[in-house]
Amino acid sequence: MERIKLVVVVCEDALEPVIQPELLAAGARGYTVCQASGRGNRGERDARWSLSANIRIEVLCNAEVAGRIVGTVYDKFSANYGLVVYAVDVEVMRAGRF
Amino acid sequence: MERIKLVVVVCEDALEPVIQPELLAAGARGYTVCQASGRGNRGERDARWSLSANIRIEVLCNAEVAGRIVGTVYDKFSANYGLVVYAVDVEVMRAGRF
Amino acid sequence: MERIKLVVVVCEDALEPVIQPELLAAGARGYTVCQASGRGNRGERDARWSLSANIRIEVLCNAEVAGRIVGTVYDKFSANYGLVVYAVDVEVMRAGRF
Amino acid sequence: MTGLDPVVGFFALGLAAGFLRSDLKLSGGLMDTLSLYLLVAIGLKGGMELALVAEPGALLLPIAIAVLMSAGTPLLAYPALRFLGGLRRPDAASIAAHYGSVSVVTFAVGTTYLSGRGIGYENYLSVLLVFLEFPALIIGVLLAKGIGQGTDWRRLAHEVFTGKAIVLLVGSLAIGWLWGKDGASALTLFYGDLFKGFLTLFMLGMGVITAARFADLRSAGAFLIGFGIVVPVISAVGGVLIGWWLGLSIGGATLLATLYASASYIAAPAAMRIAIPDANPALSMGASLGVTFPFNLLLGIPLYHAMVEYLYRAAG
Amino acid sequence: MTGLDPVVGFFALGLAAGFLRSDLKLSGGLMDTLSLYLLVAIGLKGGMELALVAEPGALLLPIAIAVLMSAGTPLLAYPALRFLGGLRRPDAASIAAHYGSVSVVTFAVGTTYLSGRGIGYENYLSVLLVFLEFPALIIGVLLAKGIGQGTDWRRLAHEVFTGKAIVLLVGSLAIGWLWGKDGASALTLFYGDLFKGFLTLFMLGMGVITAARFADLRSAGAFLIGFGIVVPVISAVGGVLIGWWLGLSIGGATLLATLYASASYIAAPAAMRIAIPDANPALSMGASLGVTFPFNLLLGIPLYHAMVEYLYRAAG
Amino acid sequence: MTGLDPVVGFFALGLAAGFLRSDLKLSGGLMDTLSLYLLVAIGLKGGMELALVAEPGALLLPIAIAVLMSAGTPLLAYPALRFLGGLRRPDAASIAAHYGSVSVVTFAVGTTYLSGRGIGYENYLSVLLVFLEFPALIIGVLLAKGIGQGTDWRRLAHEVFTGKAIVLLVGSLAIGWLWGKDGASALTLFYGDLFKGFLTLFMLGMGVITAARFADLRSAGAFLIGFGIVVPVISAVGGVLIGWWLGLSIGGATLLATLYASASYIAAPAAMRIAIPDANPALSMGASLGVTFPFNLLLGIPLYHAMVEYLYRAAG
Ligand SMILES: Nc1ncnc2c1ncn2[C@@H]1O[C@H](COP(=O)(O)O)[C@@H](O)[C@H]1O
Ligand SMILES: Nc1ncnc2c1ncn2[C@@H]1O[C@H](COP(=O)(O)O)[C@@H](O)[C@H]1O
Ligand SMILES: Nc1ncnc2c1ncn2[C@@H]1O[C@H](COP(=O)(O)O)[C@@H](O)[C@H]1O
Ligand code: NA
Ligand code: NA
Ligand code: NA
Repeated sequence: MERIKLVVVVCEDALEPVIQPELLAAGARGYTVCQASGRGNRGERDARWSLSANIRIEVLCNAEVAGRIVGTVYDKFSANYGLVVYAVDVEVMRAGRF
Repeated sequence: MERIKLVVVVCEDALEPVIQPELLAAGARGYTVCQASGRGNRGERDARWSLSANIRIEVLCNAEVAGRIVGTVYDKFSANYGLVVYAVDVEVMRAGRF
Repeated sequence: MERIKLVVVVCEDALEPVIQPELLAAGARGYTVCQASGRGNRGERDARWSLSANIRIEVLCNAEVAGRIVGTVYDKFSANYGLVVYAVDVEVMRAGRF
Repeated sequence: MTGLDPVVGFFALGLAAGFLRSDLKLSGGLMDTLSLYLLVAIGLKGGMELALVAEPGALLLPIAIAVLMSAGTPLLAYPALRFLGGLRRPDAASIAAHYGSVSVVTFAVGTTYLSGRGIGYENYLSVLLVFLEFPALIIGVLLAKGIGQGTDWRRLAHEVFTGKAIVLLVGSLAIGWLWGKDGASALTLFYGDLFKGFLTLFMLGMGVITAARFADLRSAGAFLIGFGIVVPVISAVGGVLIGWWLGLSIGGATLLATLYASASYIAAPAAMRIAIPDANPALSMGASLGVTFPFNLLLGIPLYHAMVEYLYRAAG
Repeated sequence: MTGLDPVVGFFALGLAAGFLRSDLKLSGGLMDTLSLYLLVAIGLKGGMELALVAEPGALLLPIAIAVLMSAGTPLLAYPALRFLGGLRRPDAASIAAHYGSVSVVTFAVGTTYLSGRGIGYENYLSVLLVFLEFPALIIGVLLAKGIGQGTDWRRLAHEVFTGKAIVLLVGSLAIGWLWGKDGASALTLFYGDLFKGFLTLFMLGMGVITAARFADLRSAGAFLIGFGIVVPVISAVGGVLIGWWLGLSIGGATLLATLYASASYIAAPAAMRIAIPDANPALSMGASLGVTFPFNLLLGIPLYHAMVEYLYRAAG
Repeated sequence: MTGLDPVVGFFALGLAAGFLRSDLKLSGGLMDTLSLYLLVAIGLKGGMELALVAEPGALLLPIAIAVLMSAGTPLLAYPALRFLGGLRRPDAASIAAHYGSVSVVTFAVGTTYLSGRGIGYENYLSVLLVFLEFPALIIGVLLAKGIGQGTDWRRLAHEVFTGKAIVLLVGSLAIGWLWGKDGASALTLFYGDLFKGFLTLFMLGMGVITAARFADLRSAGAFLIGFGIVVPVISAVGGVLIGWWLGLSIGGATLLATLYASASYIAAPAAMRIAIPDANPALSMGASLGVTFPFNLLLGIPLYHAMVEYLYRAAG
């Protein structure tokens, strides 16, 4: 098993079509998306309504891409959108494919 | 990037209105919730029916709050409810906001 | 708090009935499932349709079971199915139950 | 197949699919939508017909009596569970609350049963449905904890009175009443004529869910299985007598008996899960959904109808 | 309760449930399904009735005029927001876009209001609905950024013209038109007679969502609350006059006024969130959903109707 | 637009939305609900009309023959795929299974096409639908693996016979049969008159999904595109001849040809994904959903109808 990075982005559902090309442009080869609700500085987002729904995106990638994703996402979107990003070290088989 | 904690709670959907105030009281500034199903000691929870559905809550917070959340949630709910809690180290930008 | 492993499997929804017995056979005592969509080598899986939906399964288990799960899942399914598996170190209370 | 309604056939189909481990499942979202629809439809119907009643005030007394007497079910069930069944106090209290409250779908099947036979009933029974939902929940908590022993009564009252079943029933009853049959006539196609169709889908889903609850029955054991048949029948006898005493029609008394006999599996489980956390939900759900719900559908309703007919003929 | 339609009762019930913090909620999936249905039903109806019009070409001019004049709302709203309200440029532009666009559900309630009173209206107003949705969105972006200042106009055009509301309205309008009333007659039960029933469920959900948006009102403040009432009334006056000038019937002019007065809360928020990222969505949603939507339902539509009747009587 | 049914218009609208990359999407939950509804409605209708047949036993022979002959499609398709198309064995077997099985929605559109023209058909064709679903799935696995080569036949049998399509069709057929038209008459509004409305929504969603599958066509290549048109037409010829030989009416033979020509995209993909894991699902779905489904809707059904009319006129 080799160590790579998992980057998780939680953001407004409205960002979905904008953020996915961004991830690929930063070098991600894939991602996994779950629907979510939540609460943060901008109050409750209860997902009862598409404008109050969040998504949670996970990307497995190498450290370089991870750094680029965190940077881009943060710079481009965190001023105007509800958004949280974090990174974790994980172990995978065949790390080369990510 | 700075290190903080991610605490994940998987529990019965019925606990949702009870557990969220608990998290905020323990010092969490936000959380993200996904719908889930699962299996554990109490058998299968297939989410076909609100009483057999689970939720998966993630909280980004500092180590102190993390400890408090794990403790409270464990003490208050683990005796009577299906529940799993774990914590991971993660890296974020601007850790101060969590 | 004690250290154990969290294994995450993202795969096609169609695998759900096949993969769950596999996890239990490998020694898992439980798991948590979320619905997901995603993108990878096999293109976009947009979850609009059961055949293009993914699931995300998390299993808390000890290192030995984790190794077995990653191995089996990888060997049995990765050739024919869209699939991603990773493992993380996490902390839990009462690690013995997992 | 004149004895049963086709909606029961859909329940049986769902059961069969569950037992065969078919991949048939109705999503949680669909079941929620269907139960929303059923609650609104029942409330609206009650309200519209209430609007036709000359003196709604005259209904207060029979409703009050019927609600008061409904406390008989949990007060009877609790000692049986505790002392005959040997159950722990929280479990006995929670199960008693389930059986004291009512099942909206069993009520709906009851009305379908009656209208399939052309038997009328008093329209205010849907109003009664609303008031029968919650008293048992409060009795259950009292049985579990006694008075004043650290229960968060405010939270409980909130849970009970703002639960979605109560809000939808009361609200749509009010809408039906305020606008009456004329104002809301454009809704009778959707909420009236389609009712049975939507009910078939809900029953299909209930069948699948009930099949999954059969595993709980094992943990419930033989006592609870017997309990899930005997207590409804006894409660139904009470319902028949009270219906007769209140001067209800044959259909009305049958429905009142059905309500008394039915056990809640929507409002009660949700409220009890929070209010009596140390009660094991597998026991209450195994009994109410695994035994009593199918029993009432298949045998109970026709039996209660027969009881009413017998009494009314005997009493002249 | 002859003044209001029962669908408004369902909105009130949803509001009440929200304010009582009931656990009643309509899932996102259900709300999406209902809005899909409403859009298709409105488009189909417009298309089927368009098929009956002898010379559809003759409608081009009135439609073009009504669309052109609809630009009045955002161009009036923007300076008011910016200079009277002291709002930031992106916020003022985004809110102006919301008020310049239209609300499909307010339109639906308007048609329900009219048909409940037996008042007819020109069928091509559903066609108009389509063309009133998007110009304001483009005006909003122009107001926010000026021309050529780095806006991704291709993306915006794509967002606006392929948004699901436009696609469904235009597409089902075309289907209704191509097949006409006869070809599509098997659909009038589903999309026509059941319309009001589905609308009640949607209104219930809108009530719950609106209650949740009341918190946004606090951040919006008193100015926006006043704005959310005054601007729709002024826009409606414009709609009444243009309807009269175009020779619309009383029902038609009332609907045109309702469209001008309504503020978008589906197409506009989604488009503005991407096109003007630095606008605060709590302000626009608080005003359009928290103030204008309920105002139009409860008071606006009857008021606009009265205005039309007054003008038409006065003008002979 | 007399040639096509409006439901085809909704499919085209969905396709257009998909190709325009609109954000229109029907959630997975909605598509599941709609397909549940369609399966129950088709089953119920077949069952109710079966209840009117004097001697249901007499249907056994024609059903058996039609089912037996349906094995022609996969046995014809497999060598074509393998030797003309040069496909790998698992891919050829899986695609053959898809084409041997049937599409419930193509059948539904066929019945809509016929009833739009006032053409009757034998009611037991819905029964046939049930029996045409699964044999090809078993043939497909046999073609892929031979006999006894380590296939988990028990699991496969379970997959096939308890798949939700089969369970719902068989179950609702039984309900329709047991209760007959009278007993289930309260359901004909919901499952009969509304059928076409629900079908339009499903077709809209199918259009969106089909558009997304067009990318798969590229990986499928020219051979599979041709295959997806030629094989259905050949199978339809077989269906026409067998229908004629069995003495079916014009409508009945058209529907039988439509069934033979249709390719599964619900039951087969799910079963093949597990039973033949090394088959590439993009190939089978690209052909069945990307080519054959739209071909049958737009051209196939009218063509098969014309073929039947020609044969019946020629044969006197
Ligand atoms: N401390 C946190 N832990 C986990 N998720 C969070 C946290 N804070 C915010 N979020 C998620 O990020 C979304 C946007 O956050 P915010 O911009 O702070 O409102 C919220 O709706 C949550 O889903
Ligand atoms: N080993 C495990 N790994 C991941 N999730 C688990 C595990 N055990 C339990 N869970 C989750 O926690 C819920 C309650 O667990 P339990 O109380 O053991 O039935 C289950 O329904 C699962 O969703
Ligand atoms: N780099 C990645 N990061 C996160 N999830 C991924 C990644 N690659 C693939 N996946 C997930 O795994 C599924 C199957 O991947 P694949 O077989 O590469 O198409 C995708 O649909 C995604 O949900
Ligand atoms: Na009861
Ligand atoms: Na407007
Ligand atoms: Na076929």
